[in-house]
Amino acid sequence: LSGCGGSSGGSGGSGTTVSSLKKAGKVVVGINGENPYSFIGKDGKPDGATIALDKAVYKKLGINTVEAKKVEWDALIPGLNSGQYDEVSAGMSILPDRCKKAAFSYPEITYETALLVPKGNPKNLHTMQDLKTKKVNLVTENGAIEQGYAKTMGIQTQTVGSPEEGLQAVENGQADVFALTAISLRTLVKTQKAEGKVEVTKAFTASVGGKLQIGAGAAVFRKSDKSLLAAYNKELKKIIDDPKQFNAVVGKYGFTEAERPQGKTTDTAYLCSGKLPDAK
Amino acid sequence: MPDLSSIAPSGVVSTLQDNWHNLLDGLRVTLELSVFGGALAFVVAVLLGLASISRFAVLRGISRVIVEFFRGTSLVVQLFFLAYVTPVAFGWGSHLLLFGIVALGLNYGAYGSEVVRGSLNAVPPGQWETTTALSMPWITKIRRIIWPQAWALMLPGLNNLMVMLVKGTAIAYFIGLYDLTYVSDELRKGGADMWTVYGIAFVIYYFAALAFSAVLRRLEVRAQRRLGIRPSKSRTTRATAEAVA
Amino acid sequence: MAKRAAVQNGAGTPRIVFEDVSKQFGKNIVLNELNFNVAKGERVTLIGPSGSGKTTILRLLMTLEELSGGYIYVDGDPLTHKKNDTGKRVAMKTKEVSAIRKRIGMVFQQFNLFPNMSVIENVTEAPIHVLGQSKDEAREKANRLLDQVGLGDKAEEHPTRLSGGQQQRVAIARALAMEPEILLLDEVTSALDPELVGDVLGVLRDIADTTDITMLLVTHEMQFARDVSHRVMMFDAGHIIEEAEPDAMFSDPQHERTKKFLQAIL
Amino acid sequence: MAKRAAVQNGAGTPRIVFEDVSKQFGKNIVLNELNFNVAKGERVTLIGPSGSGKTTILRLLMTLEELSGGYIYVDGDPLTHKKNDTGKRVAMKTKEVSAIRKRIGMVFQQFNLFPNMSVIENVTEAPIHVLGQSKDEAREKANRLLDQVGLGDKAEEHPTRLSGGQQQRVAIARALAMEPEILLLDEVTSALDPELVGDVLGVLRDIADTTDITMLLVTHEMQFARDVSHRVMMFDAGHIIEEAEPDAMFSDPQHERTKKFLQAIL
Amino acid sequence: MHASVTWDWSIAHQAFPDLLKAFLQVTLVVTVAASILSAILGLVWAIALRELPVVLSRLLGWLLGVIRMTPLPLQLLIVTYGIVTPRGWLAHLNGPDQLRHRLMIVGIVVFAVHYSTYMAESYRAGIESLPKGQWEAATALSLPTKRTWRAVIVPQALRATLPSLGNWAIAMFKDTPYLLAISLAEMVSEARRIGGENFSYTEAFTIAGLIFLVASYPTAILMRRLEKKLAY
Ligand SMILES: Nc1ncnc2c1ncn2[C@@H]1O[C@H](COP(=O)(O)OP(=O)(O)OP(=O)(O)O)[C@@H](O)[C@H]1O
Ligand SMILES: Nc1ncnc2c1ncn2[C@@H]1O[C@H](COP(=O)(O)OP(=O)(O)OP(=O)(O)O)[C@@H](O)[C@H]1O
Ligand SMILES: [Mg+2]
Ligand SMILES: [Mg+2]
Repeated sequence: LSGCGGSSGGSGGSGTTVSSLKKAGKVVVGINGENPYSFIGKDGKPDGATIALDKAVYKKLGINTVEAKKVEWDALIPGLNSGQYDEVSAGMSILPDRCKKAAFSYPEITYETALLVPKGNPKNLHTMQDLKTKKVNLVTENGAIEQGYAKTMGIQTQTVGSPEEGLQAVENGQADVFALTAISLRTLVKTQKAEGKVEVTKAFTASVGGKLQIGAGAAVFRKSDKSLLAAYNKELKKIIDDPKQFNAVVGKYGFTEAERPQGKTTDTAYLCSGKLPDAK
Repeated sequence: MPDLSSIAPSGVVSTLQDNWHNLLDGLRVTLELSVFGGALAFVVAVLLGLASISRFAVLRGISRVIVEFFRGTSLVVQLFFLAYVTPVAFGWGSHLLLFGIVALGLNYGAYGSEVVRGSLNAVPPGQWETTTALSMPWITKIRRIIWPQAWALMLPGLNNLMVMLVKGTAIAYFIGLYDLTYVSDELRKGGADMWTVYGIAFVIYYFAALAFSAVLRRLEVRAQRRLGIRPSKSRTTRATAEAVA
Repeated sequence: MAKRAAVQNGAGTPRIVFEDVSKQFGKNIVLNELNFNVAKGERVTLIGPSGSGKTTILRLLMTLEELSGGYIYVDGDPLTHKKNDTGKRVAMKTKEVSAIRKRIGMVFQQFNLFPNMSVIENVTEAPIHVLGQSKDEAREKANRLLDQVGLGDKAEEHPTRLSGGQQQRVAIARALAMEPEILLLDEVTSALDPELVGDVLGVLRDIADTTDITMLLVTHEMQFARDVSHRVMMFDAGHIIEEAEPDAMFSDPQHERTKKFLQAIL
Repeated sequence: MAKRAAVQNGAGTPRIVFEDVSKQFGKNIVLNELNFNVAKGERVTLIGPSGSGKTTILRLLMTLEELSGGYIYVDGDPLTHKKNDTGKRVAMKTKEVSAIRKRIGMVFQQFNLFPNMSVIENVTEAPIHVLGQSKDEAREKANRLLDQVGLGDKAEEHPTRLSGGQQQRVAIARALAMEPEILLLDEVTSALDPELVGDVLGVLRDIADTTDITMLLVTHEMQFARDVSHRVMMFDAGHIIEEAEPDAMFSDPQHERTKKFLQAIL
Repeated sequence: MHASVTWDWSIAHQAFPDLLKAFLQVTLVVTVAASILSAILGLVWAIALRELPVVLSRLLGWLLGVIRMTPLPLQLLIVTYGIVTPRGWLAHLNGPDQLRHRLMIVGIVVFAVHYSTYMAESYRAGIESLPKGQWEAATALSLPTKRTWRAVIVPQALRATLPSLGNWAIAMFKDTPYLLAISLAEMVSEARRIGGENFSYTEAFTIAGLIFLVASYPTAILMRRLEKKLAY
């Protein structure tokens, strides 16, 4: 039998450590298949910004292969905890609820939200507030942060399991708008060659319940794998905190200095606490 | 790992050309689930079926509880439970293919045990009584007399269940096993012509089910010829419906 | 046909003892404190109207039904229940039951041959797997028995290919292959076409003549009963209402019920 | 029981004509170019050994079996096949067949009552849905018929609650409710317990006495055949080997085969 | 170390009403509607198989076999993305409720057709188990074909088949999670959503499993009783 999942570090009693990964010679990460964060490339190998970060970090740790297992967004953390892989590499944003269930690394990437709408933006949608007042059909990705926004704001949503399905829902009229991180949406439209039918609105920092939803994404580990996380953080911090290195690793995926975590967004513990600045 | 990103809408032939290795990978998982799941289901069915006619009330009770539990809770629920809950609860790590096989094996095994039980009970009482009259120990009685006769009666029902199991493997894609359904669905999401990719999967499933069914059918014919009987089709249909309910 | 002198009934340990045997199905009391003995080598025919409990008696002896009350002894050994030291009635262990059961064989109305085996396999199955005989030994003996029942040439045949009479003769051979001390026969000819009855009865007569096997039989073939049995017991509603040597019973029944029954049946 | 003078056989159009009728099942040729007529109001009994084709004849007439060759005419009308203008044998249309079939009724050995309907519904079903009678009309008539067969009080009963003899009498009433010109009766008493046969035959005698209905019957009740039928036809292997008035046939059979058959059966 | 067995009552409390709602609003509705529809369709197939000319009957039999022997999730995907979506039937709707209703209709139809092939088998067995004499008596009374089916065959076959139909309905009920394939929010899909939101599948899936058990087991027992009661 050939297993399709199975974490590389062995999921016996003692948990995954750098040395157990080294012994296996590889690390398996869970991804959602969201370009440009992490996805399966044309050659069948994992690719994307967070994968590039992983590769850089693990290389320093002496692990040369990064494999990916694609699952639905909402299954990323349950899959991690059930041992299907050892890390979630999906630019997952750091949220209090998630911090209770898993351990987030030093922030990798900040992001803003955008909306995917039919060409010409017929309903004239630009912010989360618009979605509420105009009563539109919103799609979000199941388990993604935008679903949480909608829920808090009392907007009904349909959910899909992958960005492609969100795009399709807008394309074939099943939905009016698909909310996701700005970079994801832009890349999605490009790779799916959907420019003729849809467009992506200007990115914004969502404001929900009077709070500005600043946020940063990070790699996610099992809470029990503390030493692995520490080792990972040590190497990751070096890249993130250095604009040049950051650009060298993720620049080609469309990430710029604007997406590099700085100040409050480099504080995992703060983001985990759920305290957010007030919206102006 | 499927390579699913570079598919342009195209005809059957070119879709096949571009993706045959993905489809083949998917088919392999589907067949592994079918063969190993079917084998496990058979073992479970026989064990639970025999336990259900045991002289020991405890064994009968245990078998009953197991059977009703797996029959009563949906296979999909069992699958999710195995894949996402048990690794956390028992710390035995994640082995998706194995979980798929186990879920199919236990669930269809529980169904099958009803067919096995029904067939054992359908062996005429006179046969049971004769084994007592000849003082046969329980094992001999079952192994030499009752089982060979029940075997011919249970095969048609097991055949029906096997076809259902082959189809049932498709749910493995819900837990992210890269089976045939997963692959074709990914291909569609990736932009391949939906009729083509689903059509190919559809045809493959159909012939896979036919093939499994044909193998069991041969066993069935052989077993029946040996006994000089012909089990009734209406009994089989009824028994199958009863088993899966 | 010469009937040997009846074995002295009551001398020595009786082969079979029914002591206060009761049997009920649900609320239907079929046997109520029934008592009788059968001597070694004795052949007893049970007669009586339908539902009087004849089959039930044989099935209790064969442990196909559970005893509701009382005791059955075979050669003095309790079969399924015994009195323990304090006089309480306790069930025997499965192993003990099965040891005693091996001394008893039964032939059913519906032959019940194993359809998954050839004729010879039917006959050798139990000797090999229960008595632990070697395959050769069992086959040799089976062939002798099949010859005896006139089916020496059908050994490899499939039972479903045989006529009812032939099947029943195989069933008799199968029971005899276990070398039982007691043979139970429950209307063994009543599922047969009339012209096939003769062969089966012939075989049984032969066995009666050449062996000392103790027989308990239920039959409606009164001439046959007369020829082979030492004693006839007339049952009604689970009770023995009359018993006698066959000649006496058939020519001069005492009880009203017996007279009526024999009139109807002869 | 007074048997009315046999209707003049052959005068006018015969009610039933079998012309070169052949029937085979697979390779088994059961009837081979059979020819006979039955006159209006005539009652004919078919006798013969098992497998001689008696049932097949009735079933062909009832269109329950497909004709392999030849023609059957009812009142001169072809039933399932006719010669067309060029003399070729062609099948009739379903509609035409059904129009003629309505003149024929049949009672089966196994009653075949509809278990999902009450007795009266069994009897009224066809009159309402085939003849288009109103429900009231059909029920009134059905009650009369049920009275006639002695079951006036069982109208609302469920057929499975009735004895075999009662069920068969309902089946007769059901057939008569269609007012058939021809009634086919295939061993209508042979599935019944002996004590129930009398009632059914009584009902049939009554019908024979009080109506002019043409009857074709297969029966082993020779006294009954003698009493009610005008003619007896003896079949063997699909051929009529002898026919005569019943008295003549039963007291002085000509053919060897008939003698042997009657000996065995009487 | 791995996380130990955790059962979070607060998640359970949140999950139960949502799951029950999804069960009542979607799972149950789909099951009941599809059961009724498939029982009707199955009967239609069974009758057609007997009444159609040989060639057509063979063709129909083959078609039913194909449907019966291919996976239901795949059929759901094909119908949804191959037939319904291209026709715009799921487009420009008034909110998620309407979408859910339409997806339910798709689900009901696909489930009904799929299971009707099983039910047709059961009907056929029921019809074949009727004594031949019933057909012959109907012919002897010149009952037209339609009336024979309606008044004689169907009522009796139905009686013989009803427990089987019920059993298939229970099987269908347990297959409703296949609707995950088309993202219809039935109970298991809801369990997944809740699990995803809370990053823990334990509570929601346990409750969903229990709801299945509580609903299907007594029904199955009922069917077994019915079977004994309906035997003539
Ligand atoms: N398994 C059973 N369950 C319930 N009642 C039973 C069972 N077996 C027998 N009986 C009842 O026990 C009574 C005696 O039956 P038994 O078969 O011993 O009679 P019998 O003398 O052999 O009659 P027959 O001549 O008809 O064979 C009958 O009233 C019968 O209905
Ligand atoms: N459906 C059938 N298929 C094949 N052979 C048949 C069928 N029906 C009747 N036969 C054969 O046709 C022959 C005549 O049968 P039929 O039932 O007409 O005889 P019968 O005179 O009514 O006999 P019986 O007195 O036993 O009722 C027999 O050889 C029988 O085996
Ligand atoms: Mg008896
Ligand atoms: Mg006949």
